[in-house]
Amino acid sequence: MESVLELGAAKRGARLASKGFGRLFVWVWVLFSLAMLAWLILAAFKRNNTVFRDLWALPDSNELQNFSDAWDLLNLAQTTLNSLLTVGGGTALTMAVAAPAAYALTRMRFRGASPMVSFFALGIGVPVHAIIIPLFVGLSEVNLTNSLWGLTLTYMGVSMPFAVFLMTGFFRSLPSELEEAAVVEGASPLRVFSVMLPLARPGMVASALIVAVGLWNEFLLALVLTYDEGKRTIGVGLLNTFGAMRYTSNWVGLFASVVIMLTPLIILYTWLSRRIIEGLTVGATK
Amino acid sequence: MINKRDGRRPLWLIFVAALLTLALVAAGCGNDDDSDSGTASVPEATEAPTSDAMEEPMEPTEEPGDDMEEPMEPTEEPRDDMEPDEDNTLRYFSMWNEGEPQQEVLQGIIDSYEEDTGVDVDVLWAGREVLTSVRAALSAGDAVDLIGFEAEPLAGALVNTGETHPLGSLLDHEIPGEDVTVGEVIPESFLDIYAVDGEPHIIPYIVNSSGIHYDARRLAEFGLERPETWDEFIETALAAGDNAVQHDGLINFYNAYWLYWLILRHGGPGSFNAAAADPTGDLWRSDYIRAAVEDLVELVESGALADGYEGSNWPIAQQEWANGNGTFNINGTWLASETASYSSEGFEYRLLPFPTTEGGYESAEVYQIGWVVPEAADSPTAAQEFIAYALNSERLSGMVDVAKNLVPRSDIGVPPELQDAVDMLAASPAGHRPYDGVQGDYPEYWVEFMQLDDQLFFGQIGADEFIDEMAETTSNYWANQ
Amino acid sequence: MEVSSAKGVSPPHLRHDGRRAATFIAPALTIYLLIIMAPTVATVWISFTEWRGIGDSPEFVGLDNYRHLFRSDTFWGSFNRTLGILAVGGLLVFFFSFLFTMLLREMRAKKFLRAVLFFPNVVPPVALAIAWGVLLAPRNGLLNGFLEAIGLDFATRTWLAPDIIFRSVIAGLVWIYTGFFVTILMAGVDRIPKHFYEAADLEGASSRQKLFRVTLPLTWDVLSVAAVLWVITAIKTFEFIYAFGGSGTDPSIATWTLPVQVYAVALGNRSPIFALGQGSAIAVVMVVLVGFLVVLIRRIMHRRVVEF
Amino acid sequence: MASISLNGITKVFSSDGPPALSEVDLDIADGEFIVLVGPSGCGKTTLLRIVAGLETSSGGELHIDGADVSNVPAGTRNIAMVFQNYALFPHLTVAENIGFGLKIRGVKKAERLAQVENVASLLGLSPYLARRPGELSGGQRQRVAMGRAIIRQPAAFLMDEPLSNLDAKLRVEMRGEISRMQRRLQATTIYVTHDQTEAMTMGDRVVVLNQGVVQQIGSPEHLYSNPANVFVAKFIGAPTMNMLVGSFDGEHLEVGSAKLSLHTRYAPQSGEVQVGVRPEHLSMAAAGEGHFKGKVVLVEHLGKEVQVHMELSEAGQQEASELIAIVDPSEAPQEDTEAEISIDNINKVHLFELDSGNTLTKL
Repeated sequence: MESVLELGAAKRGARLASKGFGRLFVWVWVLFSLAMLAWLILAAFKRNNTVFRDLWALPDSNELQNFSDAWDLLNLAQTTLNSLLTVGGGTALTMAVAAPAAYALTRMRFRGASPMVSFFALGIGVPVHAIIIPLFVGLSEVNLTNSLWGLTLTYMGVSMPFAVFLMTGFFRSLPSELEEAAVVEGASPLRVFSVMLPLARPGMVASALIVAVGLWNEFLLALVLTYDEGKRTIGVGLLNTFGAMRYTSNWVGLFASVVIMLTPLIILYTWLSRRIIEGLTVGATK
Repeated sequence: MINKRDGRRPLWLIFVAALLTLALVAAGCGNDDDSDSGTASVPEATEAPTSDAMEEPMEPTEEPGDDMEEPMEPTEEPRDDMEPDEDNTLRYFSMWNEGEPQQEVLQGIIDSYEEDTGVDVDVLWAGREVLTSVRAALSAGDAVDLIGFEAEPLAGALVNTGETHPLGSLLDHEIPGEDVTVGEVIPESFLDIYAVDGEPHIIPYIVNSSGIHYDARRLAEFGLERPETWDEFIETALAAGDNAVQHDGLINFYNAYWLYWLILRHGGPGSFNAAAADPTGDLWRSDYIRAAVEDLVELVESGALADGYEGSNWPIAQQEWANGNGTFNINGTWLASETASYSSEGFEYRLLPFPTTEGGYESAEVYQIGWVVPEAADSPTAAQEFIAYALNSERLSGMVDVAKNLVPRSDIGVPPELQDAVDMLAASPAGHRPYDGVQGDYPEYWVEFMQLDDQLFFGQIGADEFIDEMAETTSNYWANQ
Repeated sequence: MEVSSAKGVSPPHLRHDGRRAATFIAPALTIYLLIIMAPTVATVWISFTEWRGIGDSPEFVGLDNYRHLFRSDTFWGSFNRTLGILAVGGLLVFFFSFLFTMLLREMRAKKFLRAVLFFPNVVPPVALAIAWGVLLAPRNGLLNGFLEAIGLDFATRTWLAPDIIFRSVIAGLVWIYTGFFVTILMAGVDRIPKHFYEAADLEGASSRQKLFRVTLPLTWDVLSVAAVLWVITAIKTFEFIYAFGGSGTDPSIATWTLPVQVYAVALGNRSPIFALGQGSAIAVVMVVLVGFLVVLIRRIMHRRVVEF
Repeated sequence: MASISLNGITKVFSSDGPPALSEVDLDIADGEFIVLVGPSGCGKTTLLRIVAGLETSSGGELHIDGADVSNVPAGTRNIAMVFQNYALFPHLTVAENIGFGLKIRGVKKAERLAQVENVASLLGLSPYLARRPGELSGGQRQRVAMGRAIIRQPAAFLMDEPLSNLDAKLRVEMRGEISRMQRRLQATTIYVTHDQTEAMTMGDRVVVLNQGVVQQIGSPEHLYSNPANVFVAKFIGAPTMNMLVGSFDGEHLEVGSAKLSLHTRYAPQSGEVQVGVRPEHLSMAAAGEGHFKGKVVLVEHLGKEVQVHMELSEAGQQEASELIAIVDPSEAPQEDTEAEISIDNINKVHLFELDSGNTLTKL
């Protein structure tokens, strides 16, 4: 009897130990990411000739030269505006168009609704690379290359499948009684949709965030479809800065650019991460 | 499950935001166009002739095309359907990133050109992916008037396929502010390299070369002589401390320097290109190739290459080299300008022409950076005028003084760091294209070559295997064409 | 309650909704067809042509582009690396995601940890690539510096050497995407009602038994979605790899994957090839690969969805 | 208010399965409270939704006040529905929820508010008008749902198990409230439930459905005392009716050890029949005097009465080897003892055909 108990205790001890080890591992992983971020931020305040000499030293200058260099090169005011316009516009348009579609696909019953959902989902699997060449040619036919309009339209298109897919998940999770209640009360289909929309709001906000994050990070389309400096998005701007800073070996300036870019992102993320994460999970697991 | 709070506002916000964004995008686009074509250039165009009339360079711009005989044909079509103010805009796509010294020099030239002529130069600092932007613009039917990039990719992407304007007539064009013509200051030997049917298509404004760079003081510290031959080079490298040969191995085309140079040393200019162009691939089995390959293997096995060279991400190795860790670095002649900001104090830049081999050939690489005028340009005449303007010795000297590059005009001084390079070019009995033109002529083949070359250079395969694979790759490549 | 509206003939309030639904769907469908589907079809067509896309018109060459590709070592290199990300990266991503999901369940700072794990997914890949490059730089990189600092000199490596550079790339991708899949798996696991675990505990099940008897079967549908998402992600991933090679220099060929090659062959690069036909052929291979694997996963993982 | 009539309503969901509803005929008078009752899956909700217009019938006709509405959309049938989970719009206030239908119909704001306040005071919701459904208790939400239905003064109310989400006590309370409200408004109501108690207490008439087929329609008392078949007999009444197999020759019934002569005359029938006896019609008997002998397996004390579960000792009783009797607490036997039970009143015995389960035709 006793030995059995002891055995159990030993086993439990081992289990606890392995669990403790596992938790430690999670923390190491997380701290690694944070440390990398911290290093980049610190490095952005260092000098070029010392930054790699003593990796762990604290910044030895309090000049903001790096940041003003980076600011000039990044042309952040312009690139941010362009990103906001294309990403914001693309996201908003996507949502405006995908929401009614997702609603109709889940809530209206008609022949072919379910194949249609699959047809939209198919688009998630199409890599941008598989469409970029004709897209480019087609857009240039209608004078929409090198245009923020064209990029916005493209962003709208490439986000559509995932947005529709996510939102069909949300709409499907809404109770059908509400809709029926509205119908019995005599609401028109458009009215019913507008009654249902607020209910899907958390899902829409989340989908919008996910779409926006994806577009914010995109640079291939922006690189290929636009070329004017005045039309660079943040991603392309950073890539160009990356090039320039490497050619001039201005590493600290590069880190400063990254920091400038990340700061608003970090602030936004601490504010919105729950929304993004929850949105993703509702959409993807439904 | 369902959010209890007020659901209305944010939703409408989304739609309102959508509308606003649309409006903004529309407004933004409109404004861009306005500032590009209209407001900025028109007043200048009217002002320029009066205020700057005394300046010489005005002459050619006032009657574009009329004082040249040859370009009449190509300029006719664009002139007919062009708005007058569009004539005054020059679309220029440049390979430089904002912030690079060359960009700053060019920006200065552009500024003064705009001031002198009233032409509005709409320049795009596109970085090294400039051709991505060029193709975007060209296939969108958006005319590019001038492209500045490395000659080889220009040749491969545009010149060889007939997408550029012949620039023969430009040679007789006088350089504004000087009593010489373009043809008189740019050596024919440079222009001939990319000539099509006897007419140049690329006009260089920078001429680089490549070779092995070293810090003279460091060599002296080790009490070593400057090596001349390949054997001496390896010997010297082995005696020159740890990590003697610094190399950024992640850049495939830096790795290719060694073998390409060795092949040309053993086989002479054109021999690498010939091997690439041999449909049977058999030329790869010839003696000069084998000798070159074996020389490279000797270097790889000697241990002279810095630790981890195969995984060095540019510009790390050259940084270390400039910092005094390492003695040699094979690179383009731009290395001095690239490393100037972080080289160790008292660094004495010297260039070693690629070592000679016994019974081999001597020639120097002519690595041009130049301009092409696309066939589809709206204002080919204006583009050529800009080229002539920029080649003025005073203006071009910025490339030497500020950017520490060599220029094609020999009447402009040389930065001390580059005296060796100038001497090398002068002393060489012959010139050759970078990578003997293989990169430019056969871009796809070049990609295949670089991979096998990497394997050889990283010691992953031996000489025999490399030769066999190259012969096979070459014949396969041609079989597929 | 009786389920009745879920299947069957349309109820009268929706009976004429074919047309009405059409008006709801039409805008999205139009954009989708225009921006995704039509170009995809066009890509297939372009892949049968030779076309530089600058002033010339496409010339039909049949299967030449494919024949050419399948004989090219460069293509097979890219192809194999893509599969490498898919398989090796996939194994690692799913292993860590599962491990973290299980561990995070009972950890106190769960939300915070998950948010940090997910963070790389919102950072522009260029920034990630820069950070990863600094980390792995051979001589003055953070990783080697760290290893030396804690006395593990023997563990330092040339992390970007050609034989392991791609592993470093995969490691970077695993670092980025693990957070994403932790999030998805966690959502699946969180959906499982607690009482199943309590019941299992009462029966004396070990952690492993709980994993295999409770968690896995009940998250199977989420897993299958995650697997599909991974396939798509792995084959599509471009920005990180491209930027990892740096701007101004082509990404080292040792890191080329199919999308990088499409870019290099068709769209740009430092010495561009401008072969739209061939680029399209590679893109078509990507689409086929995605399609094939998604169907395969659906087949393998198809099981009755468990309702709870 | 209106009358509703259903003629041969049929619903088929999939062509290869059995119909969800077959040939339902039902005439509902103006102001009548009809309860549809049956086990889950019997088709009662489907029938309700067909009346509402949320579902199409595969066959048959539906008339409201004499007009064929089979093809009239739900919104214009002028019918109000109370859903099982109330279907209150979570983003609207109580007032907005109640006034929703009026708003849809374009009723002016002032009038709308007045009506909402009216209805709210009727339902005791006045203090909560500004709240959202999430901030209400279950019973309050139920009332809001009622209010939304009432305010429009529809042709008919449809209620789909409106009480099933409430706890037992509240359910009883609301049951009474709905009944009172219905009577006050004289509203034609169709009420769906699976709970026979609700059906019995609320309905003017009760429709018992099973597997899409109407088993019987009638007043609660009628269903209780004259079940049309075994299904209705067992479904109505709790605890459920005891079923035994006996033999019957038209006059004499032999069941268990009992040989009974019935007063009621049935159409001549000989052979085996199903014999139904409600628990309340059984009582304990002294040894040797009972109709059934057996062992007491369970005695449940409910306060005013006791339910006795007895396992019959007679062999060959396949159909029901257990009997439940409701007896006075003073008569309660001990568990695990042998006891006897007798039928109180021979006229309360129900006889059904062995095979079809239909009640024997009385003469």
